Amino acid sequence: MKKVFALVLTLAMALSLVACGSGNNGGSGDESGSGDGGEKVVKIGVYEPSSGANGAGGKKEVLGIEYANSIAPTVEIGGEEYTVELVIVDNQSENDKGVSAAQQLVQEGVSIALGSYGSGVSMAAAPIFEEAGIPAIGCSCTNPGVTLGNPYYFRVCYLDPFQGSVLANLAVDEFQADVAYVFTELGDDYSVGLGEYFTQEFERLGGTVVADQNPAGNTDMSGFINAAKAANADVIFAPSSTTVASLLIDQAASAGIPLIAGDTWDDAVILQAATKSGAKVYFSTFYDEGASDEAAAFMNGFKGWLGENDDKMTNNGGTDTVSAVSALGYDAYMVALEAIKAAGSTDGDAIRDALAGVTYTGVTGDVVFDEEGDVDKNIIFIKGVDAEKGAFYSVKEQGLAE
Amino acid sequence: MELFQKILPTLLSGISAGGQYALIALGYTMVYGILRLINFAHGDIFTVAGFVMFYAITAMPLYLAIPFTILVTVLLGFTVERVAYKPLRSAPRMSVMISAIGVSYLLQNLMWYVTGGQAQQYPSIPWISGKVMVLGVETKVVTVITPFLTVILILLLVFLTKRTKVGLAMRAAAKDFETARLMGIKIDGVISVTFVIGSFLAAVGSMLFFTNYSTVSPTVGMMPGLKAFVAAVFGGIGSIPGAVVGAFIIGICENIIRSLGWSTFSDAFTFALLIVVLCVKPTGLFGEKLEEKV
Amino acid sequence: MKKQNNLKTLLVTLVTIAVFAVLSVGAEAVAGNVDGMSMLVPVLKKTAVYSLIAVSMNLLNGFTGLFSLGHAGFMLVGAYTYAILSIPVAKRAGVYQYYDGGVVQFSIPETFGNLMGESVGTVIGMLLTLVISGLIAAFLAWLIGLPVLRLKSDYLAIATLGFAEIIRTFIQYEGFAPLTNGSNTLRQYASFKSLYAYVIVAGLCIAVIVLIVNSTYGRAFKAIRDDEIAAEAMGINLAKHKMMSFIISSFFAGFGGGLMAMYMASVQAKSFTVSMTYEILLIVVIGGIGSITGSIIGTFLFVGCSEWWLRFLDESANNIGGLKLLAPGFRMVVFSIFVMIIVLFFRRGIMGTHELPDVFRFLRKKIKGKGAAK
Amino acid sequence: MSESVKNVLRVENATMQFGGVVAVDNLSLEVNQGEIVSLIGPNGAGKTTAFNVITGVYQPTNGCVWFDEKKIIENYPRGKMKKLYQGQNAGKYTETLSPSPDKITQLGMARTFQNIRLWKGQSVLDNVRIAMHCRRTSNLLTATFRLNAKEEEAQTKEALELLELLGLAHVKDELSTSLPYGQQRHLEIARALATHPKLLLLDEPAAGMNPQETDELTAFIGRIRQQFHLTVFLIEHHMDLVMDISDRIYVLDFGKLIAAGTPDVIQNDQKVIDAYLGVSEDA
Repeated sequence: MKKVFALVLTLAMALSLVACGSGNNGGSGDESGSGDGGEKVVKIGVYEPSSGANGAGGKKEVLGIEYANSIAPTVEIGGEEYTVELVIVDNQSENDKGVSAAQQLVQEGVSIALGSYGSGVSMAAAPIFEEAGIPAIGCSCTNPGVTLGNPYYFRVCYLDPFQGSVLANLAVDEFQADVAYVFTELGDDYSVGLGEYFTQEFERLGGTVVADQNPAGNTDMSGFINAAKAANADVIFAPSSTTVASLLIDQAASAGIPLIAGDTWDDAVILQAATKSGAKVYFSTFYDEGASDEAAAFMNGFKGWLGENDDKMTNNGGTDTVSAVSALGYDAYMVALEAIKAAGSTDGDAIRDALAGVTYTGVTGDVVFDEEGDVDKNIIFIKGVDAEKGAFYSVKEQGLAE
Repeated sequence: MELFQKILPTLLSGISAGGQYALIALGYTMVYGILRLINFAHGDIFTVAGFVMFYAITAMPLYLAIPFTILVTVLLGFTVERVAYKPLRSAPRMSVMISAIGVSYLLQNLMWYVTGGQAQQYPSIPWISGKVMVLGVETKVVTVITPFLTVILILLLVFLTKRTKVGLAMRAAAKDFETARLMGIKIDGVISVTFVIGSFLAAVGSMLFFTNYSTVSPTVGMMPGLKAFVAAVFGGIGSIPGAVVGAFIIGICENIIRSLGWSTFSDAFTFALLIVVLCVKPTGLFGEKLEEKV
Repeated sequence: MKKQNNLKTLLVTLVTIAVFAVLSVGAEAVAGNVDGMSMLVPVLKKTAVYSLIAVSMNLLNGFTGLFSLGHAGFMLVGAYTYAILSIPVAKRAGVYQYYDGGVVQFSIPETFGNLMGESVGTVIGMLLTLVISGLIAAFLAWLIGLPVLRLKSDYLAIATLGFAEIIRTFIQYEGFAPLTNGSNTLRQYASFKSLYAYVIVAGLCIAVIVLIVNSTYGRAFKAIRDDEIAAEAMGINLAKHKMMSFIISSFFAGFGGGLMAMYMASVQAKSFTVSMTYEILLIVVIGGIGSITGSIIGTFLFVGCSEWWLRFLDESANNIGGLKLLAPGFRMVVFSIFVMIIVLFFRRGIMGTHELPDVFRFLRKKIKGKGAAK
Repeated sequence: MSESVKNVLRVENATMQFGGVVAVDNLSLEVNQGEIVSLIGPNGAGKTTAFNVITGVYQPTNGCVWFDEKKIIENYPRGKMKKLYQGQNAGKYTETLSPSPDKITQLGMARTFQNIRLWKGQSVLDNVRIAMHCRRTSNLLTATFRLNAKEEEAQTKEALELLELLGLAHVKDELSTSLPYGQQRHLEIARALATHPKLLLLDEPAAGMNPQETDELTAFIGRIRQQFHLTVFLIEHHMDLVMDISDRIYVLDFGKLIAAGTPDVIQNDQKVIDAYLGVSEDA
């Protein structure tokens, strides 16, 4: 009897869940339904993590997109005013969950997708978007594999080969480094890839590289720091996630070796860690508020927008620091609108063709896509941590040495 | 001397890591000794302690935050036992282990929800966060303190188990659960005490750990937790000195491997060590020999 | 009579799979045309893949009583084998971008596609590659099983868990990167597109597991689970049968890993962690340890809850009144509380050790019984 | 005994020592073809341990066991035990031969357990069929795809016959643990018979049975010996049964053999009477 009871109860639970779920989804369905009646609607998918390892970063990217949407909520297609509806899905920073999320976007009938933070999930979604004929614009996914061989994937940020090379140049220009200790995360394609490009360029410039990899979940970085010291490294190049980074920063501070890293380090976590430990930290980023008028305007507008809304502020990590990924999210959204406008249609293939010809001046620089779907950005912003003020400051704009 | 200068940092890191593993490993080994349960949630309790400290320090002064953290952690350990393990006392061991995995899953998701997945900077604790020179190598005070504190805590623990009534009851329960119960030992009480002590050690361990590695994130406790468990098995699960020796061996070995540039395999090595020990001497280094019963 | 029974079972199985395949075509149509059902197809695809993996774990943990936590390792091996062997040659340079296209310079589905015609050949090649994935996982299981299977309950659990971690490390190791692509993702390999393909392939595999469970070997496995000493005393070779169960389970875990690679469209070793094993274990527990239909139902509920029905809990827009409870991550908290409730209060899971047909039979009997009483 | 005497089981100087405790001390005994032999003794005398040694569950510390004129088990004190060993005949045995219980069962020896060890989750019929697994000719492939249907059919038929014989046919689909105690004991015997043993070892088959059931069991053991050409070696406390059924009896006390012979001899043996003295027959 108890068994039967348990079974009935569980089934009831399951059924109520189904009811809840479909009720909720039905709600969102209704919204688009009302769109069919009166105003015209074009759907833009947002494919970002809001949970999992990259959840914190993903949420900031979404904020940039939402902010852009609040600035430009409509788009003109063929003389008609369309309302832009954002369909936001959570890819949970994991490939298998990302696939479900991407398929959900396809099923929802979005015209174009934006995202994601993290190259791995973007690459996982690429075939799904391609098959469905939906173009996608990556915001901060820097791995070449995202666009390479994926005709429907574009992106508004620079690529790892470029970023890695620039950072190697920075190491030489700024620190006169002969020996670099390259610290990457085992199993992380972003980290390992960037490390690889840095190594290639640094060695080309005549330096020596000592490399090691950190296995996932390890928290003890002292061994790496010891090894870097033993190798007489002038700089430590450590492209890594923020969690690993803050562990590393803390322990590297005592060694007095400057740390260089990639775009992921543009984050409040790094600021805290570096301020607390007094480590010398430099990283590349996509955005500098002082670089252009557009950038400054974005910063002010974005901060104001965050201030109006508690939830948004929470999603930004509780501060009103403007992350580069938010700026990229903003640019990606604006580029998408340009393309929709140029295509004059909500059809994915038409938008894809239009994207190739879009030119747009964004807050992170000019956007013009090449045949691979990448933008040609030849300068990278380098920022550092001012430990005394507890703030990021612009170091320089670094390009490649010829 | 030059060689010594090179090896010393590695050794220091190893001993410090070992001390921290030891404090976590004790929680595993004590619970296993009595319940024959791998408390998979122990690593997460350790992480929760880190977060509690992080939030406590924003609301109260340090001298209150430390006891508060310990109290909350101990309460959590106690509650987990009462809610998730006690109802399953007569169930097969597999059920309890699954429950432990479930608790671990729950705690991780809970931490994720509360913190939003952001890694947090652990507050510095004045007496142990400073720097000190050891034989010409600069290191954190905590690195030096950890092994000593560990040894002191362990001596206290050994005293507790050997010289007090509760300790006697614990040893009796570990030897034979049923008989101990028949002899009038309040088994639930003994188990609670075990969890309380284990969680206390986890709280202290987390303070030392996060002072050294000052970032708290929801999954940060998983690997140290697993390694501490490996240490406990390596030393002979159920044996207090075994867990400690195992923890130090693993801490030092790991750091030696890293210093040789084989970091990729440092975790794999730990597990390989475990498997070799299990296959060659299933009771671990100091494990009590179990008589075969049919 | 027995023979007829077998034929009947076979027929029932095939019909069931066919019905599911037809239903899945229907589901695709529903998802495309009904509002709010957009997650149906991805959830069902994942359910098909995870069902197979959960059932394969159940064979070992539920039917043989060997508590192993190494499943993610075998899935990883299967997924990687499938991916490595089926990336089209032309795309290898792009995938193995740091390693000059890697060392493997053929693609089984492509080769078969060329030999036997694009559509048929590719599918045959894909199936063959899946089988190879399973075989390699099984071979690894044999190697690991030799030392590890002598260990008892929780020691076995921790040792297999350790092995899974070791496997992952080796796959990520730079030294093997020309083969495995190291830390980088493998992608652009051939995969099934339609839901029914997943349902049929996973269904057939589960059918084979059902056949094994109900064969004389399956009965021997259950005997080992129920009482090892009695099983040995009745002439069942423990080492051999445990190994057999471990190998079969790992074969299907590898096969399922290959299917999962297809579903995910790209694979990376770092997602195959202990947490993945825990998730599958929890699925098995929810469904009922020792019930195959239970595992399938459990998978559907698990995947549905974690990816679909509970999503509204993550939207802060859905907060009612001043409560700020709903925020990203809340879904997983609610979900893990559900899981704990099942683990604690419905220890036997949804189905216990029963199968769905048993339940139907039971109900029918009951109704008949009532009718007779009247 | 019409045919010439051939022994099925011979235990030679078997000693089983756990740590410092000698549970079985230098036990030697023989069981001949077709005989019913009993092993009796007070509680804790080491009877079940002796069974465990014979069936391979324990590895004896010293001594050897012969089955069907072939040596199947042998051991001598090694390692730590070398110093600890307190038994006799140290140095006499030099080989180590310790097959696992399943190998021994496949040679033709089957047993029942004192503390019933049926497979809990399985039906009565499956309990018997699982015991036939060791005689299968199918392999995994043929079994999975039911190419062994004939064998399965034959096995099921035989299992049903065995259940019929033991009066369990009407409960064949019940769970084994749902049976009353006496029927569980019967099922244990059916399961042992299903392995086609030459020698059947029964560990207290009448424990917990009332006098009437015990009588039935006595008759039954006699019957199956005839029908399956069995040799039976049993441990029992019910003296009625033992005296009634046994061809010969061995008596153990504190691990040592104190008497051996026909029921008549044993009943009048002073040592045996001493061992049991002051204790009623049914102890």
